[in-house]
Amino acid sequence: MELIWLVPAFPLAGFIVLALGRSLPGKAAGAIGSAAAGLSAASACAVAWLFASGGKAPYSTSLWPWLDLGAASPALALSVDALSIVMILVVTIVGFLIHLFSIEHMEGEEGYHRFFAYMNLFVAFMLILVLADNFLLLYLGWEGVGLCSFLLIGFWYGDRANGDAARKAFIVTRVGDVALLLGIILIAANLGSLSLSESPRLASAAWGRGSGIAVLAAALILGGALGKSAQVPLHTWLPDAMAGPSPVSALIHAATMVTAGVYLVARTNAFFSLAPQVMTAVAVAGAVTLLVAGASALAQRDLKRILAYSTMSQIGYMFLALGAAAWTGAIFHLATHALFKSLLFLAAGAIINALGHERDVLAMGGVAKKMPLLFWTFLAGAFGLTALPPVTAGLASKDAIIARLWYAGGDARLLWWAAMAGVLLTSLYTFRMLFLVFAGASRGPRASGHSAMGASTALPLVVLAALCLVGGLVDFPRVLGGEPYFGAFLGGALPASADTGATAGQELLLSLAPLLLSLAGIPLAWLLAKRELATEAGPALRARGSRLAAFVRGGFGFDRLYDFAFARPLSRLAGKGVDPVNLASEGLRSMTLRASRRLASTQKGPPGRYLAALAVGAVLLLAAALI
Amino acid sequence: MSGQGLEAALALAAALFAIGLAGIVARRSLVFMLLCAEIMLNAAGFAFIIAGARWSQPAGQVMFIFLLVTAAAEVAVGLALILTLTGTLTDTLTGTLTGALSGRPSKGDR
Amino acid sequence: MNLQAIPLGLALFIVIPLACGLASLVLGGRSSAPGRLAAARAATLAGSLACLLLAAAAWLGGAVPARLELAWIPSMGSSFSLSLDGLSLPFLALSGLLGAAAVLASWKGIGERVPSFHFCLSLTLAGINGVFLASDLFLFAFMWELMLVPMFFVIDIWGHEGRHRAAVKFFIFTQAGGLLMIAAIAGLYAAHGAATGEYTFAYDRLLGTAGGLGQTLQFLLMLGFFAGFAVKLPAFGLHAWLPDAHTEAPTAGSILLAGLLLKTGGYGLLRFAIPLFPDAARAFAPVAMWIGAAGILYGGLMALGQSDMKRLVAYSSVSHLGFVLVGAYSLNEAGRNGVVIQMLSHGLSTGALFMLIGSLQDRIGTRELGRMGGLARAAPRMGAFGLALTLALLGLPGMGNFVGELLVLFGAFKAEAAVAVAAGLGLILAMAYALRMFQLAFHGEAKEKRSVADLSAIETGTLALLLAALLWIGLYPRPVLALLSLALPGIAGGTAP
Amino acid sequence: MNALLAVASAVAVASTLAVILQRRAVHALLYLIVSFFALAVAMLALGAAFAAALEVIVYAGAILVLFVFVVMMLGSEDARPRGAGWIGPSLLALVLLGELLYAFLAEPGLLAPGAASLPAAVPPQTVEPKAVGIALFGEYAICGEIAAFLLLSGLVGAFHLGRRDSPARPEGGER
Repeated sequence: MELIWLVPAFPLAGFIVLALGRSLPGKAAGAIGSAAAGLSAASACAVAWLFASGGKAPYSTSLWPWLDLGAASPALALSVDALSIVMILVVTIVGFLIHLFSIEHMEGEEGYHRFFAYMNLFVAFMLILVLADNFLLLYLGWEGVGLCSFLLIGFWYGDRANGDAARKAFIVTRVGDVALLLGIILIAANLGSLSLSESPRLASAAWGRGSGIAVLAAALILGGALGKSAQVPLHTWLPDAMAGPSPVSALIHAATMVTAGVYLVARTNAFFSLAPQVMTAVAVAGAVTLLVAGASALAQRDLKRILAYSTMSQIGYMFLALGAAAWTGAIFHLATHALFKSLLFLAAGAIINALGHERDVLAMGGVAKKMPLLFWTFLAGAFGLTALPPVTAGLASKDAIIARLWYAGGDARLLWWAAMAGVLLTSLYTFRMLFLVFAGASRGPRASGHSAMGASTALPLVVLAALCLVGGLVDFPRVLGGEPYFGAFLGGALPASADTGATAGQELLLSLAPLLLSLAGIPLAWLLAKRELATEAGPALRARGSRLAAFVRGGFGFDRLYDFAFARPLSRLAGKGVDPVNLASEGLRSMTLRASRRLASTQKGPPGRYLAALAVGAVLLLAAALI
Repeated sequence: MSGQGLEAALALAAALFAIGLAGIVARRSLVFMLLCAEIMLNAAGFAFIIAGARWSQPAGQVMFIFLLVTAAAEVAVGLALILTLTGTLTDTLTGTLTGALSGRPSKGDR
Repeated sequence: MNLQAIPLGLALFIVIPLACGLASLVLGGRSSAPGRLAAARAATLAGSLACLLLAAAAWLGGAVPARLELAWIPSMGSSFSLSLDGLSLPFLALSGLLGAAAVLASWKGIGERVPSFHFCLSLTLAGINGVFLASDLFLFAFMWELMLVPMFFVIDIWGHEGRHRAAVKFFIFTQAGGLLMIAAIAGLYAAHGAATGEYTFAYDRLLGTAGGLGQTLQFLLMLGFFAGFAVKLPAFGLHAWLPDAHTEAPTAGSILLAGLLLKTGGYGLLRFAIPLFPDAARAFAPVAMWIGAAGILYGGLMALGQSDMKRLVAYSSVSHLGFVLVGAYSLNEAGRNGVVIQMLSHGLSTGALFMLIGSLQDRIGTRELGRMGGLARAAPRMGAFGLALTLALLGLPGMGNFVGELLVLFGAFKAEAAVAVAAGLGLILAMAYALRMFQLAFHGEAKEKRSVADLSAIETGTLALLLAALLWIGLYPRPVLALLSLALPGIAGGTAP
Repeated sequence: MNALLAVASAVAVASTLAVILQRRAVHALLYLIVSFFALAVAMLALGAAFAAALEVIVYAGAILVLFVFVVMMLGSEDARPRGAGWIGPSLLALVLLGELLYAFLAEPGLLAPGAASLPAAVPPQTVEPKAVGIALFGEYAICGEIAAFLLLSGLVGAFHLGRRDSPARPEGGER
């Protein structure tokens, strides 16, 4: 267990070796990068095994003292408990598979070293974030992860658009990070401790439930989470983040970074349970994002943007679960989502590469015939996403969340309806994507591309697909004959969700409802795809619905709103960088110069003026004498 | 000759003095200005004479004599200056004149 | 290593740069033979490195707090008294380090009149070291002027196109502030004399006088000191001279200006303006903090619109030093520690950034961001350092700037929560302008076809050293914090926990 | 006697006005000489025969003749200032005239406080040249000496300025 620091150390070492060793031959960089990720995964499994067999006792080790904020003195310390074990397993295993996949996928790219260096750095920061023992170290990982997403989104920095997308991602998440930082300072100032284990205890002791300070702290933490997990209102950066390479989208914008927000809320659940108002806010944010993203995904034409919006809506589910205090359900969905969403992204990357960088789904088609392996793995991922029977990953986690909402009763019922709508939307956009990409004749002009897949590309896809199939069993609902091992495992770290007290029949019905809804979605999606292909041909039909489609495709106008509210006034305010204070000092300077020039003219003007002045002076003096 | 005569003479002196002043201020040529200075000087001398006559005191005329002396010296130097100026620069009140008068070393100064 | 044992002891920090300056003048002489010029440069480099080693020896040898008292003008009650304590030691180390970096940066950059350039550099360094050590107000004012005049010449003679105007503007702004400060010193001297009959400039004896003075007199004297330091640390409104001075100064000048001269303002606040007038400082604190917050936001906003790289970094300095004002006037221990760390890391990061921009300008001849682009591909090492320094600029955790800003925000939060929130928004602006600068210069399409040589060995070494120092402060600031606890009792930390 | 004074003063004023209105300097000078003769007559009317003689001999005769001599040599003439040019100076002159008249006539005691106590206006007695001579070399002998100094300085000044290679000449005087 003491070797826990090895887990983040391997990718960090990989980063340093790759960053300094620019002269390494191409292939070696990929190998080193993947090796680092692999070793980290191995050590993570070892630690998990030791943890599980060692009686699941939380363990923390401190490397060196960092600084002290008043009473709180956060150190660079890593701590392990059930929650962080799950997270490091997800991060390292999925990370390793993605590294393997990108060896071949990124071949021939210009910054090959740079890519693997940043990917390793990302895994290192993510692990630091997850293993952090105190808020400050978590914040270090938090910002580091944001930095790597900036570097990797803007990987092909030759094109300005990628750079802008990367900057947008970093700045929008920075808004959330500042909220989190203020929250950390608030906690340090009021509780005197930043430790992730003690501060919740101190908080529940010191702060009353629903008191102002508790609500403020929870809200600030939620701000940070919303930014990083791309939930409404800080979600506009995720669709643009697709400018990065596909493995990046798979690792960062599907499996790990975007779920950091969920991890943070789960980790600080004590603060949230102290502030019920904020809990409802979490649920509402989740529900809103769920619907907005689902609808937008339906209208997208770019394959990766569909998956981006789908990720946003799935995380909406997780926030919904957190809002309903189903902590273990959220984390379980996080894990399964990481599996099938990274699978979908990797497969999408392979498809785009195979079709010569064609991203528009309407211009694809017939891929199933050409690349059957891709089709079957993509199908597995899609079934996971829409929680259909053979693939158990999505089924177990999502249905648990929806069921929990029903039992919560009261206005949570409203959230239940939103979740059900979400299920329908999910299956609609997933199968629309499936039909457009795989079914029918190949519509794309450039069907060439290297479709042959090497072992290092195929292996990760197959492994991920297998994990999707098996994944759900880990926490299958008892009513369907499963056993909630996962819930039990996490019991130590997260408060158990209240017993639902529902009869077996009710439970069965509740898990079947979403299933039926998903199945109903398939034919609808087929019709939708057909109509869309038709309208693609006939412009008349397209004109009518186009403005609404454009609005929905644009993510419900959030982008334009933020641009109008923040970006444009700020750049206008900054103007050409003309500094009014500087103008004031320049003005002062020219004023004094003008005054001195005017005074000087009394000294060197034509003599006639002096004579006149003399005469007038004399006359005036005489007059004064007379009066 | 009664008191009124003296008043009239005084008025004459004042008038001449004023005309001299107007001349100096109005004209731009140095020669004219010197001339008008002479007018004013003479008007002042006349006032002395009037006073001397009023109190029948010789002092008035003595002062007039001294005034003559100053006028002579003044004209002598004034004309010499005008002579030196007119050859090279200008003898009217212009900027270059100030330059010359201001003592700044002009081009030819040794 | 006990400094008091060595002859002259603390005065070495001033004598060494002066001696080396003279040496470089003598060695350089009239000729422009490369050998002699190199000797001149080497002399000044040796001078600043010696200061660095001395500071390091004092730090490791635990020779803090040391004092040196020599009679200077006894009739006026002013003595040549220097005192080294926890607050001044880190700055002395910074001055040695950045002095060496400045000389290395101008190794190839400065061509004409090299000996006198290095004499001016050494004189400025001597002045700066004097300011950080002086514990006699008259000596402090003397050193304040000593450090200003050579800096004026550095900008005026070796600067870029509009150097004369910028140098004069810099001089007038600082001199106006300096005069107000000297007036305040005289006022305090007189008040102390009137009250206790003992006319002296010694810092420790003047510490207690403020209590006895009338409320308005104390506030006025405090304002006098504050004006002098606020101009130097460009507080919002008084910062008009900084962008011009930075844009026109040569690389070495910018490094010294940004790295050290701005710090004398912050140091002055901590050492003189606040401890000498505690009640006035407490009354003035909210105003000063809001000025600082305004400086943060205003500096950031202005930096967002700049097209000249050096001007952009200059405005970012206005923004970063706004934190110093906020931290100093939060009047608590965390704020003070944050201020010192923020100044140290700002000195390192901005000094390194100016060095990078200087070498960039030597290679491509322009500082306009509009005409740069795609440099990371042409010069990967420069791109890497550019990225690292940009991250330091925007306060990435793990770098010194983040620790400084965090402590300042924490200190400000306890004193005035609203100011902390406003300062937090400054972080978002910081990221906007830092990333914009980095991407315009290093990423994107190369606007003009030019072959850019990558960093030379000297430059890489110096930048790596500065970056290492930044990371060290960022990840392990404990030794610096421990040192600050050794500061003399008069420091602001005393008022509120 | 009064008639003579009135005529003389009218001629004097007219000619002086003519002087400042001339375009050429020489004409102005001649008018000035006429003006000085008129003044001499006025002085005579006031009984100051010696002064009148001096005026004619020294002032008009010597100084103005010298003036004419120099002006003829220079041949300088000057464009008179146009109409607008005269407003300022004439206004100024009128104001001055008003003040002087007010001072002399309206309030005699204003400038010389003790004057009011003296006997009322007495017809002007003529002052004999002899009396003037006695006063000049009796009571005012020293002033005479000083006047001599003044003349000497004027002489030296004029000589110095007029010299061919005088340093004061801006262009080195080859004329």
